Amino acid sequence: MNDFKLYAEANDWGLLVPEISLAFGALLLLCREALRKQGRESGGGLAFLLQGGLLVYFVARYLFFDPRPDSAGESAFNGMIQQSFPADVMRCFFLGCAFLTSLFANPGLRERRLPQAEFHALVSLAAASMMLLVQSNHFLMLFVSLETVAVCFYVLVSYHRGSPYSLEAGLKYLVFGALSSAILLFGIALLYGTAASWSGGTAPSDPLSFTMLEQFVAANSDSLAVRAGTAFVLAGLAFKLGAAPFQAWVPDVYQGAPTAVTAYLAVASKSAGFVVLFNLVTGPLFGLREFLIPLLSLVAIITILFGNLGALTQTNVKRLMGFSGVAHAGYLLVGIIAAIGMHPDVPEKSVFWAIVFYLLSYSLASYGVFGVMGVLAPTEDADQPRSLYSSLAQKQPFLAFTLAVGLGSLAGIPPLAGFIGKLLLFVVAFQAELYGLLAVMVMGVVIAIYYYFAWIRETVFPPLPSLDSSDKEPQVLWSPQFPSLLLACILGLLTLTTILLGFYQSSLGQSF
Amino acid sequence: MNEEILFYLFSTLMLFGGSAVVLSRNPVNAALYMILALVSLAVLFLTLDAFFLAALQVLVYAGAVMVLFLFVIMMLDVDLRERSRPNIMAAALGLVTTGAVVAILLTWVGEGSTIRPSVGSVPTPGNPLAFVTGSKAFGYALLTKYMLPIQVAGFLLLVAMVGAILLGRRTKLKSSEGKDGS
Amino acid sequence: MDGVLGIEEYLVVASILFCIGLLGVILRRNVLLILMCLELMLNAVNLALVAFARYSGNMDGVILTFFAITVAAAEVAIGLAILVALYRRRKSIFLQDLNLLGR
Amino acid sequence: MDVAWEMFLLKVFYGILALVAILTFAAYAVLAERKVSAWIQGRVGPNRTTLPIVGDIPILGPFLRSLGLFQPMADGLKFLFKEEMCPGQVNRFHYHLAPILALIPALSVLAVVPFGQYVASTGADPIPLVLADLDIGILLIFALSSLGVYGIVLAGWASNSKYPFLGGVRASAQMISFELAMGLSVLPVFLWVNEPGSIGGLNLARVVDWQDNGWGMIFVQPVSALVFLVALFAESNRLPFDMPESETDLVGGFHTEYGAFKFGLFFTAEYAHVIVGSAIFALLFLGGWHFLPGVEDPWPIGWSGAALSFLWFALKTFAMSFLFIWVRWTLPRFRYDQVMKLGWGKLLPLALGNLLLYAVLASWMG
Repeated sequence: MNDFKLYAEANDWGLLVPEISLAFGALLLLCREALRKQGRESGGGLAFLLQGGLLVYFVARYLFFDPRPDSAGESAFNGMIQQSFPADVMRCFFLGCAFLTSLFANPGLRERRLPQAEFHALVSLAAASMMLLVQSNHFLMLFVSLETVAVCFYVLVSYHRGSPYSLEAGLKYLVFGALSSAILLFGIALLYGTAASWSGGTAPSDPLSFTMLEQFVAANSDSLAVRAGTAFVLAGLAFKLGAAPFQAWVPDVYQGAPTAVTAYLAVASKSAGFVVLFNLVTGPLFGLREFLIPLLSLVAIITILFGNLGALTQTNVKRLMGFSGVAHAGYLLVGIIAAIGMHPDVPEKSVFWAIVFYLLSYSLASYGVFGVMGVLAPTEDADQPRSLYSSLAQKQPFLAFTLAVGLGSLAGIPPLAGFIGKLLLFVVAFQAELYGLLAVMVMGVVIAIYYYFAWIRETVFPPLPSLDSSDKEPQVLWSPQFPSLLLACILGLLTLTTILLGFYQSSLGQSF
Repeated sequence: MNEEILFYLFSTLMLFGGSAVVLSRNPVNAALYMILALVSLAVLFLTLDAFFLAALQVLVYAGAVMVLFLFVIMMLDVDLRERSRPNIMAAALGLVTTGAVVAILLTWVGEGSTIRPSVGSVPTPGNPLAFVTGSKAFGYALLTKYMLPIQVAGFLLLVAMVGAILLGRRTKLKSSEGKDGS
Repeated sequence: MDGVLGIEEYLVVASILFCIGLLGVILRRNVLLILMCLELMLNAVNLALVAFARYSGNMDGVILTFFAITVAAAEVAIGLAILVALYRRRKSIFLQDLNLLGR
Repeated sequence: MDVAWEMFLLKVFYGILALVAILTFAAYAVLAERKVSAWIQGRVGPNRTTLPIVGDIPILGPFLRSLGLFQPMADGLKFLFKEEMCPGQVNRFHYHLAPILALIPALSVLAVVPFGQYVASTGADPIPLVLADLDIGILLIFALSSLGVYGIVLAGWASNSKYPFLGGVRASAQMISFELAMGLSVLPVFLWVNEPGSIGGLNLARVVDWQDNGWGMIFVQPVSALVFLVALFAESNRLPFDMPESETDLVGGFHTEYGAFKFGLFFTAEYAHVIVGSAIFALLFLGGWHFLPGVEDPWPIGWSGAALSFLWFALKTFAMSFLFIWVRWTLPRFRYDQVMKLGWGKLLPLALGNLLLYAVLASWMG
């Protein structure tokens, strides 16, 4: 059984130190919770320490000790995963998201007296599996880690189990998620089946591996089964992205989920989906570019239009963020299309850099906005009409400023990071000669400015004095509180980074 | 010969069970038909020489998942019959989609092979991941090549367990009426 | 093997089952039944995977099926837990009654 | 007639034989239950029933009568000829389906249970006597026996009546809870049997072969045996775990609304479970058909040896069945929450720890 020995020896666990420590940290949290004495609250301190520490360790490791921007990517675990610099960047990114999510969620959990340790454990596990997801180089690994992420999110979305909103969102997310995973699996099965029984040429020994599928797909790009399989795989992934045809869950789930989880879902889960999609379309499915470009273009157009038009009429800001999240997924899809269909002299790296920068700016701004929303949330945080924010600038100028910067960045207002992100995407789309898509994108951005600004305006200007209630305050029940110092620092940091990235993004880009 | 009889008998049963799940109005009936479909599928696995999976299929699906379903159906003991008729638009959409899927597969099927390679029962050193009928191959594959996914799957089950416990626990929330213990 | 029973038969059966499941997901309004129909779809894919694996002599499809069964079980467990928790609040498991969001 | 066809007929013949045997055993297990309970309670037990001709033989007849050996026949006749009743409130289809669903899995498990060995005169390896010599034996047994719960659950639900319903719900929860511990408890056994270089697999006959020195697995893995035994009691719904039918709080549990032949089916299924469970325990932990510890198997070569090995195995099975009955009439019933706590809080960690211990041991021993 020598080959088995070879297989076993190829498992180099040292490569996955961050994931393993996150997972064991989660286990530690759960064990501590299980052994906890009755009546003693366990805070999230351990979780913050773990996630923040890992983040620092990881960033430091890549900045100072082991920078490998030019390595072609190392395959490990018998081809299950492939480590490369972009994947490492994304791993840091997910760690940061997990840290922010845990931090933002903690006050709400404490207030609602929900179990905290389990929440942080789930967030850590979701981050670990997303980190594995972006490294996966094998459809089996992709499926398993994707499902682990999904299951974590099913629980996280319905975490406010006393609230019917949260539970309903969780159920909807689960039904859509299970449907999309069935479709994804069907696509994988089709690809696997055609590759495994390939009669022309040598059939790949491991038909689920990306590397082996790449040759097969390139040679059979006109096969209907391969195309159908690809379409099914993409449809399954579209659920993660919140893109058409699986975008219908997004507004409902974003609204119902606990706010911190919404941010996590909007940023981390979506980014994981995009990186996987990028890996797929530039790797195993690259041979199908003639088929993929029109398909994805159609998806992108529908996604952008659905998101922006849907957001126009929303008065609930959480739903608005949901619709706008769909729109952002559409913009990012344009980046993906540019990656497939780009002009030969545009390096692939620059496209990836554009996508990553967009994700970064999107995550900074989203966490800023969702952070403010979490602070201001009433007891039922699914129920956030825009009027809740009226004249916030007078009551809490700091929060209002954070919100305004975040929204401005999301809308793509010039000096902020979001503007640069959009600009980079425009540039790559232009280089790839996707003029039609560019037009749709510009239209979407213009619409987006309208609804984001309606919200900013609400926060700055006091509401119109109503005629009949002269001496009664409209919001007697609600007074915004200033967040804890830690949270305020983090929010300030996010805002600052959003502004600074708008000016100094080029030095970051050179490291790619 | 035997295989063919088994195949046709049980695929008919499976498809019947599946359609009955979709059509039945009573959830308990649906669960029973579901069990029929799942067990028939296990027999189809047997005709494909996947003995281990067949046993696993019955054990996991019929033995655990469907018991869970029945348990929940009984726990929610209310009138679970559907009140509204399914809408026609959705039905039309479904028919079109499913028709497309079948068409695609049938087109591909024209290229399908009818010859099964002969297989042994234990994995061979030369080609350790070739299809074999024995259950040992699973152990070797899962613990060597697929060690990482199996660990991830373990965490997946952990998450499911934690989640089910969390969500299923009786709530001690401020919103719930009075103070209910346990 | 005599080769009388080809892979086509298995694939046709699998795809029909998949479509039945999909139709069920689209048509039914009872979340319990929707979950069951999702299981049907996953099972159909499993059958296709095992058939592919058997006819190509490659083990990976069977392993993937193993994982698919695991995932399906986990999904059902979570789904039923959410369903029960939701039922305690809303006293209904029909899609048309799950309409709090988006009002 | 070709060989395949002959083999097929042979298997069918074996199958019918096994069915007849298990049904007879089940019937006499009922008698044993009554006799043992009577003995434990200081009574005599059934000793009146007699047959016209056999019972008239001078000395033998009264002796057999006092043993109650004719009682099962009378019971069987009673089940057959009682009036078939169907309560008005029940869900008719499921009500009739339930007993059938309860009996089928209990009987079909037999297909993979080996019950003896045949040693050919040429000195070849002994062949286990089993209907289907499958690689996945124990897994199939678990799979099939896990289907047995549907009969109970369905009976409880279809009866459309409070107590049977509670019984059905309890049965499903209990089944899921203990199946896990049961599965985990046999893993160390197969870990031991599948030592490097062996043929391996999950076959029950392999486990028995491993124990061919006569020392049962119970000496190697006592904890596994204990957990398996407890889970076996719970899975076959025997006291002290007979939550689904505990007559003091649920009248008759899931079969409250059943009578006559349908009740007979449930009854048979329960005892079939007991016997098959005892057989599996004997196979896994008591050395199957191998003789006493440290003693070479005295079975002669050929069919007579096969018969002897079968008888010895049957003896072990009966001893185990006796244990089942003994426990039932000795121990009080648990409370329902205690049963669940035992399953999840005690047995599962115990089984897990045991598995870990043996896994570490196995890797340490190489």
